[in-house]
Amino acid sequence: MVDDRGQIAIDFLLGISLFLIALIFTVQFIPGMSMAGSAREGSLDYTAYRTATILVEDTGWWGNNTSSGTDWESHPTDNIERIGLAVDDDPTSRLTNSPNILSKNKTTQLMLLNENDLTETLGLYNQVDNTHFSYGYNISITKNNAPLVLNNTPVLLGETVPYDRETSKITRIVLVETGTIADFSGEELPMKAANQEEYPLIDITGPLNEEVTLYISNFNITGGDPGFKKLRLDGAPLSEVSDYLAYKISPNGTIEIIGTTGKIDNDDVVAFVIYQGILTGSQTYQLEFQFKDIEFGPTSLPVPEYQDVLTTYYEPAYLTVEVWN
Amino acid sequence: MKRLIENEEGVSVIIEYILISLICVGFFMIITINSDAVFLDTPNDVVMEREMSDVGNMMSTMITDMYLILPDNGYIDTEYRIPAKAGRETYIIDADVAFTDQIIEVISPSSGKKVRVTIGGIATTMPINGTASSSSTNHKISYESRK
Amino acid sequence: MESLKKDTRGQWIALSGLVLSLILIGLAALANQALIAGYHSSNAVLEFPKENIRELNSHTRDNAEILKSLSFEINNSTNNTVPVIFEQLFDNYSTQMETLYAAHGETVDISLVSINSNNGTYNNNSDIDVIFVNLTYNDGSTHYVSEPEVIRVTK
Amino acid sequence: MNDKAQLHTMEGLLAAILMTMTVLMITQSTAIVTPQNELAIDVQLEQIGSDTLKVIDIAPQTSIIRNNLTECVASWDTTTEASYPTNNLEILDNSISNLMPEILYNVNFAYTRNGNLTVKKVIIHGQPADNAVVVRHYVTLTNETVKTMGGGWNLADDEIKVVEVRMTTWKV
Repeated sequence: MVDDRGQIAIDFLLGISLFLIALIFTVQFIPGMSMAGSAREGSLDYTAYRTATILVEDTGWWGNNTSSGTDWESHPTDNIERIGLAVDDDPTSRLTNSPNILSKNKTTQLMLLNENDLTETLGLYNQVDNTHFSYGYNISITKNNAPLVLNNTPVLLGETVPYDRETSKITRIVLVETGTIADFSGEELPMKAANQEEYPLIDITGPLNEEVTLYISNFNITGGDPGFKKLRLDGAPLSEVSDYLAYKISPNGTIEIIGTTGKIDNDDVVAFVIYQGILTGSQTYQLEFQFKDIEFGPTSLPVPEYQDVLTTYYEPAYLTVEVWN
Repeated sequence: MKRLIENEEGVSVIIEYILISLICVGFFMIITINSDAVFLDTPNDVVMEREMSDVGNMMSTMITDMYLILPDNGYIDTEYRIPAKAGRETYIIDADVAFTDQIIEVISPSSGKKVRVTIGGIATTMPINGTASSSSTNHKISYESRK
Repeated sequence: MESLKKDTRGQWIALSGLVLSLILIGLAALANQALIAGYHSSNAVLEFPKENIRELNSHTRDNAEILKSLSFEINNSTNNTVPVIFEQLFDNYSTQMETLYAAHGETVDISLVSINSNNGTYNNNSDIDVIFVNLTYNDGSTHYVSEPEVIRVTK
Repeated sequence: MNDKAQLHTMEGLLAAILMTMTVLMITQSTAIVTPQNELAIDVQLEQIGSDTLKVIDIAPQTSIIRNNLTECVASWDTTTEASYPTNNLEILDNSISNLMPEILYNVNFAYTRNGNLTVKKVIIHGQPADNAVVVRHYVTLTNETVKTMGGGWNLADDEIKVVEVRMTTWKV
């Protein structure tokens, strides 16, 4: 065996065996690698969908030995069996006639629930071989890409969404009760005693510890440059920056901040948001709206009271539920 | 004859031939032994897992959707279609555990594989029960308010 | 054969071919899996006519309110009594709904069972308080029957 | 040592790196973006579409949505159909696009006239894509609502008209 021809074949043999070994391993791993990795995640495919559906279209349910109903938000210590946020007018019947309208009380109560109750009642968990483990979740109600703030708390539950994980996500469009609003019609507002121009008045009884929102609609335009000048509280001017915000909503839904130069059309709605902390005294405040070239009701009308015309204020928002393992 | 034995030319070729054959036979054997596991079982496992959790999710989602429109007086029933086999095996959908645990189980009796899917809080207000086997032809979920 | 063995060029090309094919296998597996993923759950959600049934129900509720105030209005100018007017309007409503649903291949039936007055008279808007309606819906695979659907008309 | 074909080796190495990167990129991206099949997208579209119509339908006077669905439908003048790109129901169009940006839609009205079904185009935003989903909602018009909104429905005082608002939604 001194012939050294053909030795190269040993090289080749070594190479081919190495290669074959490598091939066997690859073949064994490729299918496992790409498929098994995401197999577990399959079970949460529609978890987000179901959670969002229950939250948006159901009222929730509580019950103890003696009674039960959909008003779980007012029985936080009792056994909450299901969490739903839809408003309901009849707590004894199981279903609601107003899906997609979210109750403010239910939403704020949801924020107060503890982690364990939440995952349990919303079904955000799975059981594998009798070990209970919770999914990661993120539930939020957003408006203009920022969390909606109810009672000074942003509606945001759960953890931040991990970006290296496969998640299951759904977004629902809802109307949320965010507070109250007083809606006044132009001709119902009396002008201040006929001194200079037509400044309508509204009474507000304090103390109020939240934002106050007023709508004024049906403007009777009398001049060529109808607009809003300023807002006065008991004779003293309020600051447009720190005390209140005024904007108008046109019939097609566009919103525009009106400064002292903004024009008002007769089918616009002008909204005033008076910030928290302005009307905190126990007294009756009088608001004076200084408009230009707009006529309101006669001075003989009684000054309307803010509290008498209060209705619930609804805002469109997005409820997003995202779930991961 | 002597010349043949003493001639060492081509020996390496024979050795090479033997070695190659050995390696190829070895390779072939490994592939034959493992082919079932590699090409059928692993993908089948994955496919089963996916299909079963898909079916479980479908049941849970349908029950949720249905619950939200149940009439106060009356009934509702809906037929649904599920694949007869997940991977290569038949399976059973078991909702009886939902009564206590808010969970729907999809079980394959032959391999004992089990996938569980949760239902979001409905089971506490309304009993959900029943089992369905994938091999039967008609599947139906129904609710009647008077029962 | 000998010349092929000696020619060592192109090894990388052969190897790239292998790698490429492996990648293709992987991709095919991924694509396949995406196809399998959630077909039945999605399909069930899409096919289950939740919104159609809910619309039938909730629109009939809304409509009952509209018809109630309309029938009191019409009552001022005709000799017919409020229940008679209401019934006519309701029949009209259900025919229109049936035609609209039929266009989607769904059979619905909306029929008025009774109009209930809290004090037996039909003089003003607040007299009618509850209306009973039978609703059925059928799209071939889902059947929905509500007999009766109790509608409180209090506005 | 054979030092020929160094360039080939480099080329091969580069190719290998390129391919590994591609595989990595693909697996990574599928892990971040949930692999959604077309049906799952349809589910979301249907959900968003029907939510939008429902929210507009139930919107009270005192919200940013000034006119609810019934009022929007009542204000339609019935004679002119929409033809791309002119739409003749501005308010409804605005309300819908405010609620679901990034989604395109067409709106048709379907109603019965002398017992026959009539379908009219109202808002057109283009040709629906293959994965388009149709959602619908119903409103009842009376002469009173039509008169206050100034529409052209020409109803008698004792007539009601049920209108199906049919919205086709799709993603580009």
